[in-house]
Amino acid sequence: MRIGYYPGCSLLGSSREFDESTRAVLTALDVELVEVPDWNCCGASSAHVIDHTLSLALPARIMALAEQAGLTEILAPCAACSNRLLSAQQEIEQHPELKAEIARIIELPYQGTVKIVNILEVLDRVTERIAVKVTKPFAKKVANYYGCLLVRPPRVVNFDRPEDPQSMDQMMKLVGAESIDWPFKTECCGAAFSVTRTDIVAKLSGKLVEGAVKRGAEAIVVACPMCHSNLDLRRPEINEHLQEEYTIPAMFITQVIGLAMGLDPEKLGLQRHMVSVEFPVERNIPAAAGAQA
Amino acid sequence: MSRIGVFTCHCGENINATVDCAKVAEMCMSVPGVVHSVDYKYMCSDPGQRMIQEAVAEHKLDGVIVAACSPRMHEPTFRRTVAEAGLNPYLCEMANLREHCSWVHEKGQATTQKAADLIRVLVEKVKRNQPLHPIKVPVTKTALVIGGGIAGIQVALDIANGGHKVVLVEKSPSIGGHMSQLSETFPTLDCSQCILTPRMVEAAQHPNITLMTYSEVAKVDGFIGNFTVTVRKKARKLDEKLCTGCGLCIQKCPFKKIPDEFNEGLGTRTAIYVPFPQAVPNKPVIDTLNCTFYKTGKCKVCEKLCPTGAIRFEQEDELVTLDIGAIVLATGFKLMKTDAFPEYGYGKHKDIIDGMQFERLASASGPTAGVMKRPSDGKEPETVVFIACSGSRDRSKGVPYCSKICCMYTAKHAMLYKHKVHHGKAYVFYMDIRAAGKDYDEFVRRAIEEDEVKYIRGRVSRIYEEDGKLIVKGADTLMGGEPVEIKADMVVLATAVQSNDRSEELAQTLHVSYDSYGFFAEAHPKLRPVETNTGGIFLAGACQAPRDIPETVAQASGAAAKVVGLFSQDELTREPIVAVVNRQPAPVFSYCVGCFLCQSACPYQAIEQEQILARNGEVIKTLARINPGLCQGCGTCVATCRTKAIDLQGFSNEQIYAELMTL
Amino acid sequence: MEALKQKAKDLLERGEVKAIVGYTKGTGDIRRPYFAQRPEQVDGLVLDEACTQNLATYATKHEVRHLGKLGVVALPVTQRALLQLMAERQIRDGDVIVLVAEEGNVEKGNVKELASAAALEEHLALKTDVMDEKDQELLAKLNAKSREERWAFWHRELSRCVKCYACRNSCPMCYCDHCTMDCNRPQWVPVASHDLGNFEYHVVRAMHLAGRCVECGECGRACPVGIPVHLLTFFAEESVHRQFGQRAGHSAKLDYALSTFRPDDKESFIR
Amino acid sequence: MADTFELSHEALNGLFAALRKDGRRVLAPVDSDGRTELNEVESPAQVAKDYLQTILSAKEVVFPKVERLLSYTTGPGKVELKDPEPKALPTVLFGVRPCEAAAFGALDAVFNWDTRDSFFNARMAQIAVIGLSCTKADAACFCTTVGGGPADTRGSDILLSPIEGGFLAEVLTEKGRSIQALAPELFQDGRGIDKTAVKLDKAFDQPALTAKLPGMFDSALWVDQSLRCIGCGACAFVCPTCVCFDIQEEADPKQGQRLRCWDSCGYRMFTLHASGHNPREVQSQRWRQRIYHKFSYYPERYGMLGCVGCGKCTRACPVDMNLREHLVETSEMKA
Amino acid sequence: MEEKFEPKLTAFVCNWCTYAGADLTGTSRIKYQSNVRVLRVPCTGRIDFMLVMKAFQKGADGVIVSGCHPNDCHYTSGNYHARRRWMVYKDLMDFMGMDTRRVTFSWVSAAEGVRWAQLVNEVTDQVRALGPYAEYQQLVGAGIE
Repeated sequence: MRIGYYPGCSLLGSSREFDESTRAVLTALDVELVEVPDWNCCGASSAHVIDHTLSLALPARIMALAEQAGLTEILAPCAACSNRLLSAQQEIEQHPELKAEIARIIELPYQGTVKIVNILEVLDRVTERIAVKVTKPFAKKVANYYGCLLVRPPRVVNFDRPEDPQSMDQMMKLVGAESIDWPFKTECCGAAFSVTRTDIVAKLSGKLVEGAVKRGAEAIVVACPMCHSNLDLRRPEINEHLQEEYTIPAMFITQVIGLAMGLDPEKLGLQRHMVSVEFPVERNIPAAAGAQA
Repeated sequence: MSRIGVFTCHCGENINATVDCAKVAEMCMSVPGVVHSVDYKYMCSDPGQRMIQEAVAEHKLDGVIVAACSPRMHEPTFRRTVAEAGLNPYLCEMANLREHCSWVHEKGQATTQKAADLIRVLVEKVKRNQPLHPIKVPVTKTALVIGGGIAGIQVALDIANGGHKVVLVEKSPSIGGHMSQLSETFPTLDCSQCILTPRMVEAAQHPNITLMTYSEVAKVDGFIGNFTVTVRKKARKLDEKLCTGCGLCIQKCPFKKIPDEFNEGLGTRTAIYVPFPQAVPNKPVIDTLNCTFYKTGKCKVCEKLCPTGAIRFEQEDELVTLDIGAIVLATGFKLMKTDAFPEYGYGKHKDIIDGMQFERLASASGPTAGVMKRPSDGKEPETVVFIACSGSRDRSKGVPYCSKICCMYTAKHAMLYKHKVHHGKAYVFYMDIRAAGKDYDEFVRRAIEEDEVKYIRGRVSRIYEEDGKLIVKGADTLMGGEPVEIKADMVVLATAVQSNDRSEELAQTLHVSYDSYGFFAEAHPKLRPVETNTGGIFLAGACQAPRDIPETVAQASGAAAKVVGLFSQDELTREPIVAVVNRQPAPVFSYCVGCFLCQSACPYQAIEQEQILARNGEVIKTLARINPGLCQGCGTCVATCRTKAIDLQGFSNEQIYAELMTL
Repeated sequence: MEALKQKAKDLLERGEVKAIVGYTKGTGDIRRPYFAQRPEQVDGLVLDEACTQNLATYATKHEVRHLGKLGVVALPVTQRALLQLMAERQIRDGDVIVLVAEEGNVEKGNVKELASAAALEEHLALKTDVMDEKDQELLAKLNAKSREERWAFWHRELSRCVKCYACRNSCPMCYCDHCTMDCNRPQWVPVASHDLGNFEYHVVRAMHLAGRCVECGECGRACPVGIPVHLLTFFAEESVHRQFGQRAGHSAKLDYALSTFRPDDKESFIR
Repeated sequence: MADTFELSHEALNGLFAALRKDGRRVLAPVDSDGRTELNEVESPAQVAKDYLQTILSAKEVVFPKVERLLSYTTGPGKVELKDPEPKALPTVLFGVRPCEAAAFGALDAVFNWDTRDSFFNARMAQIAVIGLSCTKADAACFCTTVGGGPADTRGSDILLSPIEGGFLAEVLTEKGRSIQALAPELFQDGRGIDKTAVKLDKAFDQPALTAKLPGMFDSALWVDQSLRCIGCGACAFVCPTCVCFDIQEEADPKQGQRLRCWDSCGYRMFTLHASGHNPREVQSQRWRQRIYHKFSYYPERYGMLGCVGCGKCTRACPVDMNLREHLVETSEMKA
Repeated sequence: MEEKFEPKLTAFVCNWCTYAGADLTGTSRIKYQSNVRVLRVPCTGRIDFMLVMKAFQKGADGVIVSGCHPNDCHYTSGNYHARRRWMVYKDLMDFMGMDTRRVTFSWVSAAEGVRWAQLVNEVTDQVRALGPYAEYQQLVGAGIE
């Protein structure tokens, strides 16, 4: 399978491990990723609040480039990116008069024919391949955290159940993990406040971490860079706020699958996490092994 | 040569403003066949109508065209007018100059021309109009009421008291419906059963009412005044005549663990059971799905114990055919279940219940005898959250409409709870409070002010369990969207009112139309709210739309009045707009070749066989014949007939063809 | 051949039928309808590849019906037509005895006698009805044309029609005593065979055969001026089959697509 | 006695040109997708090669299948009549077979036996017939039996008979001579050349048949013969002598027109009375009518036959009602 | 100078839905173009395909056929039968080379006054753009000597 790939800024910076694990896992599953040539920022967090046309032009350029490169689909692992691309595509589709205008701005022909897919959709197509490749089942209790942008707003993403999504849970089942029943699947983590208002992040993400631990989760699985930063990068603030020492790791779904498929943790970028992901390397940490018993 | 009169109405300025009525009248004079053409300010006024009548006499008119408003508005008026002048009413047609011309086009030559065209076309039609005579059909003065809730009971009583026979069909073993499940009723807080049960008994004992409980309508044929209805009497597995309702069988039934429908699953019942103590008739049924005998072939305890030997294990469903003159639909509603809400945990939390379940908890006859105990552990709930509009006014749940009764019963629930648990805390999340109705708003105020129910304007985004509590997360939009989080012991969802199960199916059986939510459609939203578009079939209660008890009862009486009105005549007269199969001289007899391809096209099964017999009795030809009683005049058969043997009176081939040729 | 003659002879001798409707040698190589009413007349019967006419037409012709019960030598299309006629109550089950030659070839196969609708249905169930390839091509060719070309084609072809009604009268399904064409109050279709009259006539014919046409092509063969009128009814029938899945002439139970419906009938053009 | 000339193939080209130059349209049998029909042509090259006959007969030129007799418009209280001059163009019918040429006589007999039909006559006056002798015949032909022949001159203004290198042209009438006069140089002296045509034996004794028909009215023969007849009008419409027509009014509240349309005695409706009674209730009566009309009533009223033995009806019939064969059969019956 | 072409539209509408809908357009005082002439029939089931043919014969440049939405038929199923009839008829029209763009089938309910106005305007503009249906008029009067 050959598919367009749009990493976006996070996957080059704060969430390199998402990029690494995605590439690692998909390559292992014979999915060829073709990076969109000369891609640009999708405008995610800020563009749409500053300049509406810009917020359409930025994603449009990315899609136009993909079209030029003869791609029919773009995988945007970052939930914010895929959400932006989708919203822009749909708005332009609904207002044909915009098309010409946008094309003029981006100085590229724009059809709007490329399909935007998120990481779960791509993984879902190769479940059989994953199934056969699982060598070290990820026998852990996990809390699947979808966050907001992956499944909402339904009218834009039109993916999974907005209130109680299941796609991750199924994927986890596939790799041998047990998804705990917790109500925070789509609760807010504080997202874009990651930098500006860490106190809010601490409060909101705190609930998630606390909830996950209380319900016996051993890992929080995410599919969005921002969720991840808040749950991982902001863990000190969280623990500070809760007066606790929560060590439960936050992992990208691609990393979990990668581990289950027996890929090298390094290649999956596990070492980059703030909250260390220790349990998988059982052999050399008996303590951790005991911890699971 | 025809002698047609054309009467152009100004309708004040409504028509004259954009159409030059005088000009139109003048233009019409030159249409062949028109011998008289005038315009006047208000044709429908007395002088206007008199003008027409005088013209009919003076000019010996054999056709009249009133060019005014929509025929759907005034056709009956003017047909009456000409009839009084001695002209057959069906020789009068209306040209729709107002709705279809003056109101929708700009003033000008084109519009005036169109007005004239509309009339010219009708002139050619009227030239070919035939005098028609109303069709008389007998009326069977027995009503069928489907549904034994308060709506059905009320309809039945009113019709019965009007002196006509009624058959009341109820699918469950007892009449009473949802109202019998309620604890108290708003806005008076009087006990529901106390006011309902007397009515149930009255209905049961009324000489004019035949109860058919545990029965369903299987088939409906015929038409207004002359329906043939087949009712399936489900086997109670018991001889109702012998059963005294002593209840011994119920006490002794070994299998007691069946979730009790009447208590909304909060209690249990036995395999042989009556839904509730005050059931009417108070005769049990055997639930064959759960009865030990039907599962294992052994037991029969009830049979052994029954003092009158009334149990009949071998009893089968029975089909009863009834001759019915009018049908009233009173099949009620159902509540959306709590499992429709992922964000509220798919109904997996025992303590998240719906309104009807709360009614049972609060009811003295309920599983807790009216004591407030939460389902999960029977503890008294300290904090209860009520969520209004659960599913209602929410497109994502597919129910955009307002369920109407929730605001009121939620207030009632909160109140009842506070009355039972004085120290308890009651919260209500709402969107708007819709308390329009006599003493309704006062009632809600009382809940808020006297019973100190905390009303929070906002939606609940999520409910989850934590440390044995239900965490209710919402927002208070009157406090700037401040997030609210309540640790509750029980949550009551005022879930949406939905059309009852299988109502579409029933609608199709009866040929009545229904909306996209399965509620039966009234003939006119304002002016014919208790009638359906199918003659002789009426509506009462929540099967048409969400309703509360007072409205339901009022509508029920309305429907009853319609039925009694219909029954007040021995014959009812129907529009002669029906299809007919032509007859021709022998040896053809009719253009009909008897292929009967039209038969399946008729929505009313109105097409029968007719045989042409020779003197010696042998069949010369078999033709189609249309039963004028059944035919509703849609004309589908006419378009289907290859030989043009069928024609539709009032919209005949010749008429429509002539109209076309004029265009 | 002998088998057929023998069977026919028996039926006549036993008085089971009053006449056998079959084929006999006609002008040149053509075969023409033949009516054997006396046992000795069966010698005139012929059945070979040259026999094409759909004899079901005679099952509803008054003069023929008056002979009494008929035995009909039936090609597959004739069999279908007879079933459809039963569905449309023009002949009663048992009114005709159907004689079919296995594989249409009497020389090797023997002759089957089908006395009931059920037997006929069963026999037909074995056959998959394939429209003559030539006609399939013609239809495909026309469909491939542009709308304007189709208009030009039919306008030209139909303008040659002389309204002799050979197509109608030769059609087994055109049994109406009083055809739409004969209606004069109102005069739905002009009697005159001018362009309008011709065009309307053929539209009516096609519409009236939609869902009823057994695709024997008799109308096309009958046309003296050689207009491929059968393509119209074929198309209409195929349109019905494509859209509603129903087919004429497969059952003696009426299943007429245009007086039945499914609430979920799929169309794409109604706004 | 007609003058006979020789007309070469090239000369024929010249003749066509001359005719068109003279403002006459030339109608001739042409082949349109295997169907031989009468159409306007510019040169002999367009004329169908060795055709037997056209499907329809030449009668449609003088008696069209639909002909406007009058038209009118209605206004308030008045009707304006307009009787259209039949737009009869000067026309030369080329390649008409002798049988069809002869048929014009039968048409004329009907259209002029009592009231003179101005429409027919106007068209008749405009046509000239260049006949073409038959070099072949088929199983339907029986012209010789009904007083005609493959090289019969009746009805032709000029009759051409194929000979080596061209035609032998017999100029028979004034109209013929006026054509010749357009290009006399093309007509070479042809005296002494004898014309060749197909030989066709008589099929039955026509006078005898005509004589016995009146006595056969109730014969069962008609029933037997017509059992397979499906009652369409193909035979009548292709027939060069059938003249039955129907008058149709096509009108709406504003205008109308009156049309003369071909009709056929083969139709059930042809004789259906408003009462429902039908003097020719069954097909055998209609079939009998057709034969009697041509072989009994025609001779009786006009002293000529109503059939020219062209065999068109037989070729057109969907159920192979072979007129010749049935006539033979009839004449063999003992009265 | 030749005047600008105004299309002639004939509409066959059922009494209970579309006719009532058109009434509503009136009562709501919504304006639309005046080219259309409405013929009222009880039900779309009544509309013989020949009526459409006749409309074209009489020079209609466009035809509208409209009735109750599926499920809403006053006669419960007339419109379903009509729908099937149109499905075949439209197919055949196209096969015979008639211009199917000139027939508009639609469902307009008694509540859709606005929709009726839109429909009429759309169709009027569309047919105006298509120009007169001269092609079909070729048939009228042709083939008469």
